[in-house]
Amino acid sequence: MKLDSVHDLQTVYRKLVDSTSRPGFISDLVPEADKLDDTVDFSESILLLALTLLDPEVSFKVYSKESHMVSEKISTLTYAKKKDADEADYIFVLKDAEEGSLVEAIQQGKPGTLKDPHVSATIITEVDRLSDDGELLLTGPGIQKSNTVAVGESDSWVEARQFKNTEYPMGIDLLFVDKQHQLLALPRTTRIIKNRVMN
Amino acid sequence: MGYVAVKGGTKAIEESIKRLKYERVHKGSTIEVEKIEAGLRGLIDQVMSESSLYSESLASLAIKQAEGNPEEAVFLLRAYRSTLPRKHVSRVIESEQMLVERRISASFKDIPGGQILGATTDYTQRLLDFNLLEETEEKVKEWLAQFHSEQMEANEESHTTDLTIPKVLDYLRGEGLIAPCENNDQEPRDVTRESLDFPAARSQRLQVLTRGQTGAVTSLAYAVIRGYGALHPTVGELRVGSFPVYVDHPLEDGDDEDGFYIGSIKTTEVEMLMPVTVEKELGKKEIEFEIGYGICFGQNETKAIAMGILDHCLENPDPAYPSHNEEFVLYHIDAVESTGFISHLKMPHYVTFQSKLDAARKTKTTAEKEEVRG
Amino acid sequence: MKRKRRTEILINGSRQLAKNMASDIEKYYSLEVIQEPQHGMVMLKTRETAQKSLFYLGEVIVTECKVMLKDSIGIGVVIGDQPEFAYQLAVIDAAFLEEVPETARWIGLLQKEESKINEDRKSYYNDILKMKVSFENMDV
Amino acid sequence: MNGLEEPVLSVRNLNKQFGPGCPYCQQTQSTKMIKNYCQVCGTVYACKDVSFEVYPGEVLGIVGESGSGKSTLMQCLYFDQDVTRGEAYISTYQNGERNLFQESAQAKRYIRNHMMGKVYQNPMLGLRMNFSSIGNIAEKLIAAGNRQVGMMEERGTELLNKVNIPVHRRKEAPKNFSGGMQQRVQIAKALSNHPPLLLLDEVTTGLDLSVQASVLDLIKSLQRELGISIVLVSHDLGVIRMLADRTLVMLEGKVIEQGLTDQILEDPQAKYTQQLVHSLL
Amino acid sequence: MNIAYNFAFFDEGSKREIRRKTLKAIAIPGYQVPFASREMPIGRGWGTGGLQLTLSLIGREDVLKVIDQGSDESVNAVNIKKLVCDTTGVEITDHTSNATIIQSRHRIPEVPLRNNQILVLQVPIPEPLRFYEPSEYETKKLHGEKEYSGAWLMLFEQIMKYGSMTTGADHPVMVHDRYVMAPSPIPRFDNPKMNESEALILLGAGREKKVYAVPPYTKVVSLDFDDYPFQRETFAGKCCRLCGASDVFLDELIDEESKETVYQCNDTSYCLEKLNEDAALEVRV
Amino acid sequence: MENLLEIKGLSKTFTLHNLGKHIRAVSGIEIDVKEGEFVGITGKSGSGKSTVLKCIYGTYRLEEGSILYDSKRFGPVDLARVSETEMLYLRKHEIGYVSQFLNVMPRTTARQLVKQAILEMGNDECVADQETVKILTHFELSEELWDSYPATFSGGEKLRLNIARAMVKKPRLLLLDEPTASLDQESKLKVKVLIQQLMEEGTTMLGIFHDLEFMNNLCNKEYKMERGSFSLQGS
Repeated sequence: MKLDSVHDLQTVYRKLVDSTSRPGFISDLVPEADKLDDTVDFSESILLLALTLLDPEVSFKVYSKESHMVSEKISTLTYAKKKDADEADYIFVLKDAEEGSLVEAIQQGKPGTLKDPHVSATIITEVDRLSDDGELLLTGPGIQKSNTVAVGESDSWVEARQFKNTEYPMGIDLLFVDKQHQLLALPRTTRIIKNRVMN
Repeated sequence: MGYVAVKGGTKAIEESIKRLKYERVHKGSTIEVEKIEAGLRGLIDQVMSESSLYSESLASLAIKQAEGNPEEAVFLLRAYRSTLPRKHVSRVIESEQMLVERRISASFKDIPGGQILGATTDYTQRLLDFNLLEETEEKVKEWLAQFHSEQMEANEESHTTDLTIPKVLDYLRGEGLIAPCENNDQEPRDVTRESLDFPAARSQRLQVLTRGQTGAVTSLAYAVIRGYGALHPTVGELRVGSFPVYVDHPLEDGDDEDGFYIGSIKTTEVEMLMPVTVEKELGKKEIEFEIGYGICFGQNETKAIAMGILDHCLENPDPAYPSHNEEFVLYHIDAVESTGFISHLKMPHYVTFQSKLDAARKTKTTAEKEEVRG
Repeated sequence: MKRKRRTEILINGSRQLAKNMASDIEKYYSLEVIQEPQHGMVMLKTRETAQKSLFYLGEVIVTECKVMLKDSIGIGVVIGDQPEFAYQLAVIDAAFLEEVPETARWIGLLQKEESKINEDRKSYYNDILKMKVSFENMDV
Repeated sequence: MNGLEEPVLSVRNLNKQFGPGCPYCQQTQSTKMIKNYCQVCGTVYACKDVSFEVYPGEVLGIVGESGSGKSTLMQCLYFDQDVTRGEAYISTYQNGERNLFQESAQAKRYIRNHMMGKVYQNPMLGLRMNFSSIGNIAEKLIAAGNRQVGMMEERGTELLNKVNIPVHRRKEAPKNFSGGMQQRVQIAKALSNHPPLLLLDEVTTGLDLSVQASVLDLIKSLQRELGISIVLVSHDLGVIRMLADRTLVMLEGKVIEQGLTDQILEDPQAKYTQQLVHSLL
Repeated sequence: MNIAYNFAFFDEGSKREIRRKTLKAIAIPGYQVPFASREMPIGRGWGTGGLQLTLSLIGREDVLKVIDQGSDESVNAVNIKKLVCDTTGVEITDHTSNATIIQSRHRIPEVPLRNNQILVLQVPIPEPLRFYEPSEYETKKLHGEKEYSGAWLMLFEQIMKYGSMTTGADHPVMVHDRYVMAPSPIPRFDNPKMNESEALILLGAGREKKVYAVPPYTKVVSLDFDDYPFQRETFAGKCCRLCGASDVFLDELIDEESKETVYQCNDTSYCLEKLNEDAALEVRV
Repeated sequence: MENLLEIKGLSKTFTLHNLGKHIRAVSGIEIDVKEGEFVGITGKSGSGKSTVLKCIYGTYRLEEGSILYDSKRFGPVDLARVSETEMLYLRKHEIGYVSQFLNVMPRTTARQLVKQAILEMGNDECVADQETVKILTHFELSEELWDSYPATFSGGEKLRLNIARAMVKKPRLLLLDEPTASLDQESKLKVKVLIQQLMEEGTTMLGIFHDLEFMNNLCNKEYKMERGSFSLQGS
């Protein structure tokens, strides 16, 4: 089966809307990921998000062992521009990236300005497994009381993110995908409390 | 069973659309799009320019559908733009590349290259030509044949092989009357791909001006030269002609000779000269000229001149005049935006009015209470 | 012949030329249309003369077509609604990229068309110059 | 030191230039400079290494001719202009540990709204001419977080009373008022949120003499009563003499002399200050 | 020329741009994200912002409801529905609870929205500070610095002048304690529905080129003062002459025969559903 | 510190830039003042008496010598070297200065003047109002003057108000710069009584009096100045 760039990307987008407007709500990208040709050498869900969000008008940066190959692939498919992390609109941190890449991406990513907080980086990061039951407690807009998630990733990024997002509305927005093509969004408004006591 | 919604709106709209078609065709004949393209050059040029989309045939279709109403025709084309993918961005179009068909200067009598009138209505005496009532295709063809043979004869005598027409600006720059400047290759911003922000970039200003509504651009520029502004411009040079358009191959690296020629477009280009006082070293004052630049699709000289005036106004903001305020000018000259918002007042506002009514009544009761209290 | 000069001749010259050239190829080669002639826009990047900076003048409607001849992808792109012509241009572009033998013969045809265009251009110049105002006040 | 109070405001090496500067004017002893203006690139060095402190309850005067940089300095302090270089600290903001000029626009706005008041020479800049006078005062109170109409109306009325605006005119817009009245409304507005620091920029310039006197009296009595610290800029030594405890003298963007106001007036050291004082006598 | 319009009218690039901006809008509740705002086949001011959002969101599975002034059958609503239908073929409904996307002008439906629905509001003037400060450059700065004294000052002035706040529709709200936002010209009656809404609310201003959002479960507070609290329009003691509903937004009408003032549900589909429910009940009884 | 005030080697030179001149006003001044003393300085006009007082009060800046003062707040300090802020503190709380000129804001009433001085000492409104009335009465300022502007007062009235203002603060050291210069005899007597009261309350005073008679029975010590230099006349 082949990915339909009109209808399948529309459903990916709607899942992005669902997950971004309800942080902690995990969307399932399996139906769309299954339609991608098997020529992709990296995560299908990363590619899906790239196809949904990127075009010649935006820029991106890839953290990966294979960053050159991945960047080339993304730019051929979307014509988006390759830029350094501090200028990129979208930053992809793949699973095989060096340790600490996510933290670096958060530190480097542009947070926007007070006048234009939307001119900020969206970081899309790949993790082993996402779960809606875990040690991170989420509160904020889009969340009725609180949600919990686990992202199966060392949690040093939580502080880095908190530091980066100190002066709201400036900040960066995070998207997580896992190997099972599950999608989680943590926009800048979401407060994260770590190490929740499990009960 | 039960209650069902009344489809009053749907029905009325259907009938209204039918009536609209009736109005267009009720005299029992229709105008072919080719005829519009052949005969309504002025309207087509205006519509193309305001809709910021160069296509004589689509403009003609839009004019037919809009029954000649330019506001509506522009609206149709602008909406159609949104459905088309942008395939390429052209290579830079340089002013000198124009194949000139008309060129005049108001500032120099005998400019190098000469004053070339081209096709213009400027000297047509504006007497209604009743012969046009009788004009037939046959007569037109006859006239054309004669025109071509006359031209041929004349051309056998003269042997111009070149049409180099130097720019008036280069002459003034050479003399130091216009500040020298280098090519600035900074990538332009595109107001159709990101919204305007302020202070606006020069590229954003020029783009908004060139796609502005002819009447709006003209009347603001008129206000400037009439007194609500600070300018005394002269037309340095006005050219009408066509520019060749080239695009690079999307994948190959751009050797100049490997690009695609895709055809040409006709424009009107104007450089307006404005005298300004400049301060030199040690506070010495001199008069120099600055340029206001105007350009638009097709032949639309008034709009290009008006754009040239406004360009200079916006380069020199002055709080005393709205015409020198970029937010005022750029936000209010777009055909689709202004006509859309004005016409939206026709839409129902029952809810907002009901809400205002509630607020108004509340002020009455508060006032009454105060009266009682006082 | 490089693409720029070639496309100038084909687009400014007679449509018949492109038609003939394309059919030469169609006869002997198998062509795959990768992208049917499709409408799109080209944004016109323009340099103004006041400060010599760049801006966008507006968009022009084009028809674009892509065909594949052996290993080469030819592109045809032309202003206006000209689906057949765009296709022919794409075929010719592919033929030149693939350097098929026919292209050698075409060079002559193109050059002939080019001189005809130049002749037309000259008479155009003459037409225009008739409208030049003479400021000489006295005949001597 | 001696346990005296810490300064409310300290400013260190404030620099403000208009223009990019060029190799000619960046040399310290450039011959291409006329006063603080570079003839080559047109850069104006409006403030050069200005440093000072303002202590609680104190009035600091800044005197100098027009073009000396004193108004630019005030604009920088109120964040109407960005500084080129320099530091400023307010004791009530983050324990006086953060350089205000480095703070975000959002934080600067907070500081302005909660810790400062400013009265401009031109009331157009400090007032919304089309809103009511009481609304103008309320604006400052709202900015500082007040959400009580009744309380704001009361406080506004009280302040207008204090600055001698008839109560029945409180709902009138300042555009209908005389210059002196507008200035008094501006003062009332600037004071409304009890700012620890009040900036006064040539507040009496352009007013009639008798109106000047009443505005000055008003400032002095309010300052004493409310114990606020004031930075007062004026080209008029008479104004400085009446209001300021300490005074800085500015010339061509630099502070050339500072001292107790009576020192400056009675024992001026710099040649320029002496000229200034003698012209007053 | 033979033209087939793309699904949902726009080319994919246009949709992608709107989508990117919408996601940022959701991430920064109440902040007006500037977007290119494509030109539409309906007039600027006639809902182009809302329509762009709808077209960028909509998929083949969606069920769309469009209302204007509370009515599904308002001419503008019909026009927009037709356009979306012609370019997508999606199912259209009048029933609020059946819809997945609800595009509306000037009203939030009476039926509470749920978490699988998206409300798209059309906005004529997205800048809540516009009548306090005409310059876009200045208002952007005010938002950046969270300087909203002007918004309250406008209300304060109304109280000074008239003794009460006189906002009609479009009474400004504070979103997530950060941005003052124009809720679009919904009546004050609908403002509280935005607070902690179950559904995502997207707002689009086409002519002014802004999109903004109120995510679900987000604090939305109508601006007011402690001693002059925000008040909804009151229809105390009045009810719909058709279905008898009270505590809904009512249209005030003049009865053509009796020349008396009568009231009727503004939300027509709500009224119809209520009538049918009542009828069903009667039948059962 | 043995003395309340010790002046050592005080010299003051004025540099007048536009005349290109240096004028030495006083030099080598040495003065000791013990706590509770009343010390007089006499001399012809132009001999530099005022200069000394203004140096002590900080109005003139000193280049040579020292002025040691035993501050209640800071301990022994050199008034020629204290910071501006410290000097302002001392002026507000410890050192008063009275001259024949009343330098006040033009539209401030007598009552406000006194009240402000009391407020500056850190009293609240209520106390200040009561104290003001007490003091104005004490200084025999007739009640109809309380709410009018001092600019309209007679010399004696102005001076009494002036001293009243200084006294409110109960200064430790009061500098008197020819306060009685332009007063009639009756007024002078009234002022003299006030000064005596101040002495009784423990204020130390250093004064310049043109009128030697006036100083009789007041002075513990007297310095005489001649052309900027100085001699102790005994006590």
